[in-house]
Amino acid sequence: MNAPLLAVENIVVKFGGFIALQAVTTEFRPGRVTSIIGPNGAGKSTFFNVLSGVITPSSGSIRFKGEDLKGTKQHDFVHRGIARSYQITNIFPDLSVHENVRVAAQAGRARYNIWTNRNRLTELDDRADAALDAVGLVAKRDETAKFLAHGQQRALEIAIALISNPEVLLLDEPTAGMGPEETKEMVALLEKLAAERTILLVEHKMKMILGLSDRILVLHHGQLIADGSPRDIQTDPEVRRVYLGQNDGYA
Amino acid sequence: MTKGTTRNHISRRHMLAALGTGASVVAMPWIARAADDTIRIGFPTPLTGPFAAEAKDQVKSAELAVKQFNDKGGINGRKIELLVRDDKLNGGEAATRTLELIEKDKVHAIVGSLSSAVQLAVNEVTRARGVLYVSISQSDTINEVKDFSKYTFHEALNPTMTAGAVARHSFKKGMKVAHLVADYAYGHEMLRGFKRAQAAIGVETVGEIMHPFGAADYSTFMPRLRSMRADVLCISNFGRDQANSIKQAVDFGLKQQSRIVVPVLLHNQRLAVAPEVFEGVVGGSNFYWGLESQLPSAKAFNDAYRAANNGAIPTDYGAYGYTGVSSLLMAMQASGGTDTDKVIAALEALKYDVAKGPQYYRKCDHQSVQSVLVLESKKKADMKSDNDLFSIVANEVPSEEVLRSCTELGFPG
Amino acid sequence: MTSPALAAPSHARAGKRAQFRSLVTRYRVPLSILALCLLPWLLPSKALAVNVLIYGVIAVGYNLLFGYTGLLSFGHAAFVGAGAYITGIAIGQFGVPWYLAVLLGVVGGALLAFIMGALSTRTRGIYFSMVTLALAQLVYYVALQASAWTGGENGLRGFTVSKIELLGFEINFLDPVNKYYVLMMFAALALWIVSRILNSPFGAAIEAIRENERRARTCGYDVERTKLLAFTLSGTICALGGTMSALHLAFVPLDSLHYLSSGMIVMMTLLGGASSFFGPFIGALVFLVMEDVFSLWTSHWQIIVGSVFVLFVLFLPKGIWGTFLTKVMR
Amino acid sequence: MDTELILMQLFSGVALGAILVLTALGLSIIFGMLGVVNFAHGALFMVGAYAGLWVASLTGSFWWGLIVAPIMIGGFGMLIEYFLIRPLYGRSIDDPLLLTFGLSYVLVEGVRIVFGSDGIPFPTPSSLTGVVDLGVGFFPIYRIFVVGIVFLVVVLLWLGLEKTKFGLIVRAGARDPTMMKVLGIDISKVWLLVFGLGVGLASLGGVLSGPMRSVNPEMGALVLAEAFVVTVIGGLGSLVGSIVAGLLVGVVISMTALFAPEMATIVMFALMAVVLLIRPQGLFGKLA
Repeated sequence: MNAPLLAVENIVVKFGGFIALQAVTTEFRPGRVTSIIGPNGAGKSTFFNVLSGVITPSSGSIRFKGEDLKGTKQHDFVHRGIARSYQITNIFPDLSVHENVRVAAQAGRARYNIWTNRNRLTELDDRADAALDAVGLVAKRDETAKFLAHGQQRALEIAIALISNPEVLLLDEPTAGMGPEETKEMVALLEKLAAERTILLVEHKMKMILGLSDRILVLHHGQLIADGSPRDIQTDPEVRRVYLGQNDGYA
Repeated sequence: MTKGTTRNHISRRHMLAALGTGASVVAMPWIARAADDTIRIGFPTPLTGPFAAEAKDQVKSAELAVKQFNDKGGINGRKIELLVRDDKLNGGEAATRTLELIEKDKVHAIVGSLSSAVQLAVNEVTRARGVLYVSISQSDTINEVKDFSKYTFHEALNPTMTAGAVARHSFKKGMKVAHLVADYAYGHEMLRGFKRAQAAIGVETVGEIMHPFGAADYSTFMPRLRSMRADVLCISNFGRDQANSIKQAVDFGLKQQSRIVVPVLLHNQRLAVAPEVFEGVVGGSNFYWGLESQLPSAKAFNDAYRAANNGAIPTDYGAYGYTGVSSLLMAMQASGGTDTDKVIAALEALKYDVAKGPQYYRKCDHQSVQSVLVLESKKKADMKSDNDLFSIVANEVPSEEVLRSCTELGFPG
Repeated sequence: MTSPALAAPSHARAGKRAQFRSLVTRYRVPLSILALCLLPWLLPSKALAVNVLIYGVIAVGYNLLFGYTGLLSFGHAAFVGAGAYITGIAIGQFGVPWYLAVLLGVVGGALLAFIMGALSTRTRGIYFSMVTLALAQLVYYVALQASAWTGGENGLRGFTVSKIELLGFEINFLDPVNKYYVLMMFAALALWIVSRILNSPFGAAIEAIRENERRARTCGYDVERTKLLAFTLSGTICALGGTMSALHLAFVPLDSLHYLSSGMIVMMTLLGGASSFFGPFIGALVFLVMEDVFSLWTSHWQIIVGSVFVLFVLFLPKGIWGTFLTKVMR
Repeated sequence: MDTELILMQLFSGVALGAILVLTALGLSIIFGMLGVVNFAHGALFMVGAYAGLWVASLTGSFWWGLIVAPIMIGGFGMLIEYFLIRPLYGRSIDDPLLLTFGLSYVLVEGVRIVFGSDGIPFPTPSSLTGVVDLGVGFFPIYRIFVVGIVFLVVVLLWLGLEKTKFGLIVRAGARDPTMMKVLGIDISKVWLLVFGLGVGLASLGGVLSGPMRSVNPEMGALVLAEAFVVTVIGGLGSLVGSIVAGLLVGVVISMTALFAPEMATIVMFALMAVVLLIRPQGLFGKLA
């Protein structure tokens, strides 16, 4: 087996007196889909925020490709190879679909270029179009982002995250608010993406998780209580007790 | 050399006028005036802002002077027109308005300004373009050689004159004086005026506090001022600062301990503050309507002003508008027209008495040598009418002695 | 969302509109210069035309931050003033040639903008506005105190530039037409620079931050540093406007540093239309002409200017040009 | 320098601070609850002073002016909220700021038209004139009265916000307006009242400062800047912050007035810059 791509050790996050994550230690190897589940308030979003640099943990370390990410600013996470999407759709509403992706593309190299005409940077255009193609939005290229259907906006957000060609992609409930049809399309897209990169997923839709994931982590009250294959998790008594037990309908 | 530039400039102006008229045919109706022979005088003044009342009085006075000349048939048959513009008490705005007056309205002279900054801005514009300017706001700075313009004449008093006069008539040998001074050029100039006079009289300064210009609260200066136990408290600031600081000094009971004197008392600012506050405060002034009982020219001015403005009386800064425009028009009359160099010569030679006794412009810095009034604010019970605000303590006769000397100002002896 | 359905029928016309917009965008610099060439012959006075030029540059520079980056600064008077003061001091007290003085003014203004930006971009939202306001007031009081350099309340003077040499010609700079066209070259330069910045990748980055700061950060933009750069560039253009005003009036009033001067810049920008290229310039034009006309008519012109502004915020937040683009061009 | 003078100076500073607290409170409350920076705060302060003067001259009593004017102008504030600010909710957070900035021009010029541009005398009520001996120096009775009123206002505000149902709703609403909607509470009514309260406080400040400073159309401009500095130092939206910062600024100004008087205004802005460097969110502010 290959070396871990991303590893966290003893991550603790405190908000005032409230402990959101307590001593979480785990690692992620390349090329797999790992889902993180747990009841509301279990610390899933906080965990994602730590992995993407949105919040700095109170203690503990994150290592990416063997390097400690301590002191790395949030915006540098994406340059290192960790990209993410958000639970609530987070795009540039007044820009066109194409511009949404292109502005993300140029963040890599042309951040402070104040002089070149951006229309001359055709390479960025091509990359943006490629990303749109990957999520099936080429036809909507010139539409204003806020006018897209909900599912399309979610797909756009994934395209934005994909453009940096990240090694790790963090997706926070990519199917939130989607109907069955849209969810099916999204699952297909995720399966396609999973072939090329490491995906971490926060989701509530159990059926989808079980079908898609190679591995599942279960968080409860900020603690990692289970870690294993979908089959292991389904049979784990602790998980059944704290989580599935309350939500029989999902299983 | 200066003469040469002037001539060049005039020919340039003609060329421009031609260009302008050409353009106006095709463009907009508001371009350049026709070349009639009216004498146009630009009058920038702060119609908006804290000194709007003074500004309106200035305009009324200036209009009166223009009307009197027009009624007498103008100058060599040429009518006079006053072009009033709002300078918003802002030097930048004043410079723009002055440029417009010169470039577009083709004025023959500028009269006006109410603050030192505006005066200096207008002076800068007129100096560079060789345009006559009669300044009517108080400043020592403009007398100095650095800002001198041979085209500019200073109709207003300056801090050396007012502070000096007030000191001479309220300080006695052996007195102790405390100073509260606004920390900007005008404040420093007033302080210097007081100190010059103090030195001559033999009066001791027991303390000096510089307060930030434009402050609203003076309470934090009061304990120290009180601890100085002075006989006289000199408050060297202007307008709103003056009203606020006197009011608060009175609140803190300083008037029981010291007499309050100020370099300049303003009619309209006194009206804006209760008479009880100003009661007994002594200050300088260029004009007070009560002068009419002593002086025929003041009586004549007041009567003409009352007749033109429904019985209203002229005020101090307003009167500058009258004396300033009058002296300019008298000089134009004497020189027979609007030729700049001739009008300058006529102004330098002019002796005039239109409202406040004899006046003339000193040769070196073009400062109007004139009388200075020292006024005392009346008790409410002693006021015979709403306008009966002050009693005249002294009327200093015009004298170059009270001015800083020409060499002191940097002019070659 | 209902919007796509609404947008659909006007597709054809929307296409035409987009065509017009892209045409205008493409030729915006030459178009502006053409308009500027005609301006002095259309306005009541040359001095007013020069002021439109100056405030146009200032508003366009300001809009880089307000309209495009989405940061409402109430302290840009500081950079305008810094440019003006430094130019005036360089000419009047050090005898520096005028063009070098302009350069010094711009560099000095940029430096001040960098410092103020470094302090203020640490804060967000409404806080940013108040911090810029307060820092600019600090600059105002420093200028008031440092009267040996600045002339204090009296204002800075004694640096009239009466003639300049340009390409071997000696030009009478007191002549209003000459002055206008010389300063117009600076304005054209400023417009060209701003246009390039807006067209650059950086231009897209600041718009992204305005649109969605969190997303921009997640995309890998260093939001604080990008804001700081935008702040500095914006301040630099405003400083250029300040140096132009110093050359024009040969006077720098202390009031040019006051927060009400910043407020005037904000008003002009919003009136014309923030986040559009031409908007701020049009705003400066309309504001100054309005002031010029109304102040001749009534001394209470401020009530009209204030009311017009309130109505614009309420009903036409996109300003004159922005509304024209979205409503009339439909 | 003797201790008496320093003690006296300290007292002047606290008294000045109390006035600053009063000018900042209204601004802070409106921002804290509505997220609106009221740029017309200074102008409304000034309008309040004129209203107080007007009521006092009609009734012949300062006390009527003190009570009626803040209520009157507070009501006027509610009209402003209802007709001008309300349409802007949901738009950019800058819009209310810009609107009130324009409004301040209208108010100042309106007062100039009605009352003239010169300013009007506002005499101290006769029962409060004179000075009192504090042992270390003399202090005007009226200013001590103002400090008392400020104390009273702060206590009433605290009680109103902490101990009443309305206060509970206001505090909850400030934290989570959508939650209020879910609970079926009409938040727009709360905002209306809070805006009225803030404006009423501004005008109370205006009436109270009438007898201390001269009443004129420009008196609000400086007050606005002072109120901004105090709220920024204290932390936007924090009432405790405004109170602590107001007193702090008052004492700092007063001590500067003793040792470097010409710096008494600049020090306020310098203090703010220092606070921002160390704590960008202000002394009691929360990070956004």
